[in-house]
Amino acid sequence: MLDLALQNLASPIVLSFVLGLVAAGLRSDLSIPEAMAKGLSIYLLFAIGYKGGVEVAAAGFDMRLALALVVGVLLSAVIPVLAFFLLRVMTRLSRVDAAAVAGHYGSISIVTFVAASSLLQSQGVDFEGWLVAVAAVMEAPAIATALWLARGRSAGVASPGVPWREVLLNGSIVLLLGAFLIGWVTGPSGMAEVEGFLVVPFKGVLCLFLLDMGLVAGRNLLRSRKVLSAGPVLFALLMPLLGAGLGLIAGLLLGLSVGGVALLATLAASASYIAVPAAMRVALPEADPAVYLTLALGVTFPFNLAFGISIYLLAAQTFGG
Amino acid sequence: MLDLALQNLASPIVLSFVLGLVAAGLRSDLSIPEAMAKGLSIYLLFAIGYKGGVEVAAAGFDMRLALALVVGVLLSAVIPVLAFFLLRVMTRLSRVDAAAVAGHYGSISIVTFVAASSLLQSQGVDFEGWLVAVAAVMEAPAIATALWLARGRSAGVASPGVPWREVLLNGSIVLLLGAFLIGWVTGPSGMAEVEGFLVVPFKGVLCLFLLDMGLVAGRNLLRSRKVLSAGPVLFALLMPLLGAGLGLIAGLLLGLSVGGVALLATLAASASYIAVPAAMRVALPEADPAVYLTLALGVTFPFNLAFGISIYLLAAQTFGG
Amino acid sequence: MLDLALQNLASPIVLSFVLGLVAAGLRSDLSIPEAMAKGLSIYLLFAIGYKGGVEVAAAGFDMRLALALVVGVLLSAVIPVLAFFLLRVMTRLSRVDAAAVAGHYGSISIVTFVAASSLLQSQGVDFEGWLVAVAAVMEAPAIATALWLARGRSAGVASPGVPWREVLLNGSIVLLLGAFLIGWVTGPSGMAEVEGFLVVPFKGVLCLFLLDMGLVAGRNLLRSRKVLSAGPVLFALLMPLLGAGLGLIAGLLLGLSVGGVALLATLAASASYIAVPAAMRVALPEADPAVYLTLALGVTFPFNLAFGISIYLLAAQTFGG
Amino acid sequence: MQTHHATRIEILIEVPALKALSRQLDRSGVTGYSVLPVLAGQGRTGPWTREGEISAAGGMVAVVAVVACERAEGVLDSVFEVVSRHIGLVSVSDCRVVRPERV
Amino acid sequence: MQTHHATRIEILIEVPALKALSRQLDRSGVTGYSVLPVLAGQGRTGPWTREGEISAAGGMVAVVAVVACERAEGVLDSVFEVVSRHIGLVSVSDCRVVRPERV
Amino acid sequence: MQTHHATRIEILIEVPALKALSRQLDRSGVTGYSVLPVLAGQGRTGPWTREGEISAAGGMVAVVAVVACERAEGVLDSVFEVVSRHIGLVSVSDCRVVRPERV
Ligand SMILES: Nc1ncnc2c1ncn2[C@@H]1O[C@H](COP(=O)(O)O)[C@@H](O)[C@H]1O
Ligand SMILES: Nc1ncnc2c1ncn2[C@@H]1O[C@H](COP(=O)(O)O)[C@@H](O)[C@H]1O
Ligand SMILES: Nc1ncnc2c1ncn2[C@@H]1O[C@H](COP(=O)(O)O)[C@@H](O)[C@H]1O
Ligand code: NA
Ligand code: NA
Ligand code: NA
Repeated sequence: MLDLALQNLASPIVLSFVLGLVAAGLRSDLSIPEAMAKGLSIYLLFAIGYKGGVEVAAAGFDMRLALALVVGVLLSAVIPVLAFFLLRVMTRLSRVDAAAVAGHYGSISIVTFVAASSLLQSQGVDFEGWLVAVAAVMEAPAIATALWLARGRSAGVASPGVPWREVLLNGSIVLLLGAFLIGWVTGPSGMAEVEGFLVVPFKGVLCLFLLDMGLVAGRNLLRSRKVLSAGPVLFALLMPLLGAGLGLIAGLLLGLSVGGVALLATLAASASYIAVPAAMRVALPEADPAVYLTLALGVTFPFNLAFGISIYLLAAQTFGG
Repeated sequence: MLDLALQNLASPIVLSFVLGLVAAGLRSDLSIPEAMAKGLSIYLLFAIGYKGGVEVAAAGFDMRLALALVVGVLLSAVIPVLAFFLLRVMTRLSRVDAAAVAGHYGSISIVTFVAASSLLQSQGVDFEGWLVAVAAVMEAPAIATALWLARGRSAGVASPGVPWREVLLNGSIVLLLGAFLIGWVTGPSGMAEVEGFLVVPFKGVLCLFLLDMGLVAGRNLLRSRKVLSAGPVLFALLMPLLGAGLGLIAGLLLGLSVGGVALLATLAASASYIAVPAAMRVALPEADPAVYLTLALGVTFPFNLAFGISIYLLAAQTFGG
Repeated sequence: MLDLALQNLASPIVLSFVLGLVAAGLRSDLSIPEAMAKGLSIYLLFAIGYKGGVEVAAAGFDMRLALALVVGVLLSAVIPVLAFFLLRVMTRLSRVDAAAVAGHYGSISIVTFVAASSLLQSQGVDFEGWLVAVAAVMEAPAIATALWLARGRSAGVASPGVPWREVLLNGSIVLLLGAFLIGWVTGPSGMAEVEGFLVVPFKGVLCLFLLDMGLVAGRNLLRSRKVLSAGPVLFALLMPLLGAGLGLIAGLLLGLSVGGVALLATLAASASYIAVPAAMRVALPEADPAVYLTLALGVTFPFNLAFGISIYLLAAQTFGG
Repeated sequence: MQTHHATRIEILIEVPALKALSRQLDRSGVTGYSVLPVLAGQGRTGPWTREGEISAAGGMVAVVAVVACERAEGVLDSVFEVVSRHIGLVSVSDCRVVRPERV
Repeated sequence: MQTHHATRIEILIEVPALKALSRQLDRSGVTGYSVLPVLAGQGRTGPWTREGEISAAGGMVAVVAVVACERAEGVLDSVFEVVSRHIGLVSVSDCRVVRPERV
Repeated sequence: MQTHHATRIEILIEVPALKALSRQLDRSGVTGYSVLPVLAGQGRTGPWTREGEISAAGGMVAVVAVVACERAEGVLDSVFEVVSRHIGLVSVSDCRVVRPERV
């Protein structure tokens, strides 16, 4: 256990994130240009989607994929309800703020997913390649739940036209699913052509991206220090464990491999900091971004990266396999 | 035949373009930052130029290169005349619009060239590496012809000082020829040092670039739907075949290899969407960019990518070799 | 000697710089987007720092590292004094301008360092990996000396609050040292995970970066032609040789390997064009950037790249080993 | 050169609300507008910067529309419907344009 | 703080015409100008965006020049020679500057 | 829609001086400001461009602050302390804002 956690903590990926955090904490002017940060994230989404598709092509279609997609949608839609009640009990956040935060925890963080698959790989644990498609469908349903939770019984909050098209067709979902399909169609022979780009440099690119995430998370924490009280922070450490529990159970019921269970737990445990914040600014502008961004990106993401993914793997190994 | 076309259509390169088109069609907000798109194009130009130069260094200087440069300039200068007359017959475009469109078809699309060389490579067909230098010299002459065509007999269109220096020394020409010379000077031993960057990830980078081109072309088509009538679209499908015919004949006369003939046909068939549009905005601001950009980028480029290059290769194999 | 110099001149790295210079000289519109240039520089700093750290992990800690850090700080602090007196004798620059220029020569150019290590590598000459940490600590001390020199005896120049925190924690220092530490902690096994990104494409990325530096240096020279008189230019050619001499002596006293001596000489010989100019604009806004940027980037950098590093290696081979 | 009076409306607005604002402007009858990037800022909710941002949730843009004076009032009303729910600052100033048919 | 009257000229122009405009401004006797990027826009020819663009044919920039009032007329005439053939919008407004020698 | 008078301060300043200017603005009591990128420019010290730049030494930004009229004078004085030592241009113009509490 300690061994696994330490090995994960000493990986270049986690240390790059720490470097970003430290640089931000020291108020260094180190920064990654926005276009580069976006470029890195496009690369990661394309590569991870493509690899998932190639694995499906190699392993043959698996009926559990269809089932897992449904389960993913359900997890994403249900987790916010749990999160919302926890938040109402543990914190003094307003209904709208609590709903917005809850939405983030139903959705997923693809980088957490990638870091977990990296860990699995370095531990020699196999997993179902198509889980990346499950990740994609888990991005959006939580948003609907969040809006429903925010409305409450009262009509206090106007229900603006939520741009569902924008939410469902947001860039990261389209890219992930699109690359997945391309990988599926082209299969291992297509992979042979592009692996010099999508596989060879992958981990190193991930390091630079995590450096940037560390910088952004660190600056965010500095700015939002005052907003954070113990209640929300505790929630942001507890919620991923609860989410992971649900994901674990779902994974076991689906009959996934040990690695697959760990990854589904990771998805359920992770919180969105790209798609959901943007949707919340449009649909729930009353909610305070300082709260939800800081919890998702500043607390839960580092927790999952540093400790969570090791815990979820151990749990999967204990209960699964 | 069908086999080759299908194989080409199912390549990660073509599918990435299709993903971009589809994402744009669905009005997804997926987009590539401008700096990244430009960065990818700089990488591709540098890599393709460099590889061409290295091949010349490896194969030894070939007198046909000098001849092919002259032929390339002629093709670029003459094709617009053919295109112009076709446009005047097939469409109702004004003289100025027709001239501007014609200029695009004399010039070339380096990505089409790269996609064709990719196809040749995956089919195990060799070609002359120095054709990339021919591609570079084919960029600009068509612009002169287009301006001459636009002026017509009347003096209706003022002849502004065309910035020839800017046209001849535009970034993509300088980069392509410069990298070609560097590759030539450093040769295979230089290549050994840089191939981890210029060769290993090349095809994957090309996929991301084509994803961007699909997005740009798709958005362009959406915007310009109304501008497009059947005449211009038919022209944009017919013209590449005619251009390819001229390129094929030129390649056979030059005694190029089968792959070389296919590539020269591809160059002649392809239409510019980078250098020529910029030159036209300066020299012929009266011409409508919606027309020429849509035809070159939205119709001819996808046609060449999906079908054209397979056809030109088959034609080269039939008549050449 | 001539052999080594020629081999260096014909490397893809140097030729890419020349291509940039030529393109700028011809006033081509070739340009690298700012975000891409910054991205390339972040990549290079991260990769070079990481590699240095991995080498320390592999070779074991070396007490000379601690000593070399001290020597590096001293060199950086002392060289500006020498440069300042030379400038006052050789040129008519004002005290403030001379002090600002002097500061640049105490600090270092990491790309010159990288180009020199590339040359060593291609010549099969080993060096101490931790010299990259010495490079990092040599960035800032020269700035303090420059400000002290600028103040002079008179109180003519107000002494504004120098932002030491900003200077010491500037992005490139933090990134270089941070990556060095990460490399050290993760060691060769971490390197195995990321070398597909940090090692495989390294030299090619360096070429693109030098293309950009050639463009920037060339445009700078064009703009500043009139500012440059013989005195400052002579200084910018002489000073690197003197600096290299000091670095060489320091390296020999430290008992470095031949490659290490050559690299320390290169660091001492190189002039900053990133960290110091930014600091000077804040702390000595009266100094003319056209003078110091042109000398550091337009004269000394190309000189070191084309000739200097070969000379320093030969000197190290003659006096060391 | 003859110039004509017009009104310059400048709207600082967060990126996620840009689409809604664009739709509103298109409806409000302006002939055109331009979107300029904003790198960083400081406001009552503290400082922010675009650097390194991967989410579109943060960040602002400046939307500039030059409109005929008589239409300005209507455009402002229309814009305000969107802006009121979002972080944003609307400022208006007088200007003169060379080609009145373009505003 | 004492301020001095000046004129602020803002020119929205397509990127390919920027070189010609710069040359014209240099000749027209302005002491300086700044070029700001424009991300996206909407006009009579429809919407456009800079995202993903590989060609320099599309896209606009905003050129801002603060000039002494007495020179404004001449600069405008001069600018219009270039702009008239191109997509572009020229707007002019009054402002005050702190250092009159800089405009 | 009711609007209220305010003052728009636009400061063109080189990037290395931006931090000092921000600190000064924070102290001067403005409620907010926005930083816009500048791509290129031309001035008495010649032309410059941001393209390919790796150093932060070059390059300028435009800082825009909309402030209440009565505070403008104080902000200007305060800004000038920083700008005076640096390349920069400060221009001021009148505008109207929709939400006076935001300036
Ligand atoms: N008075 C102002 N002048 C210019 N920009 C402002 C002003 N107030 C707010 N902003 C911009 O709007 C953003 C959000 O403002 P706020 O909601 O006050 O935090 C700030 O970060 C600035 O970019
Ligand atoms: N009234 C306006 N205000 C601000 N920007 C405009 C205006 N009209 C046009 N533009 C800009 O100029 C571009 C071209 O305009 P147009 O030629 O009308 O299509 C638009 O896409 C906008 O970026
Ligand atoms: N009158 C002006 N209008 C707009 N921008 C200016 C003006 N004067 C100077 N600038 C900007 O400030 C930079 C430095 O100006 P200078 O110190 O005169 O070389 C220029 O390159 C422009 O970007
Ligand atoms: Na989740
Ligand atoms: Na052609
Ligand atoms: Na030095």
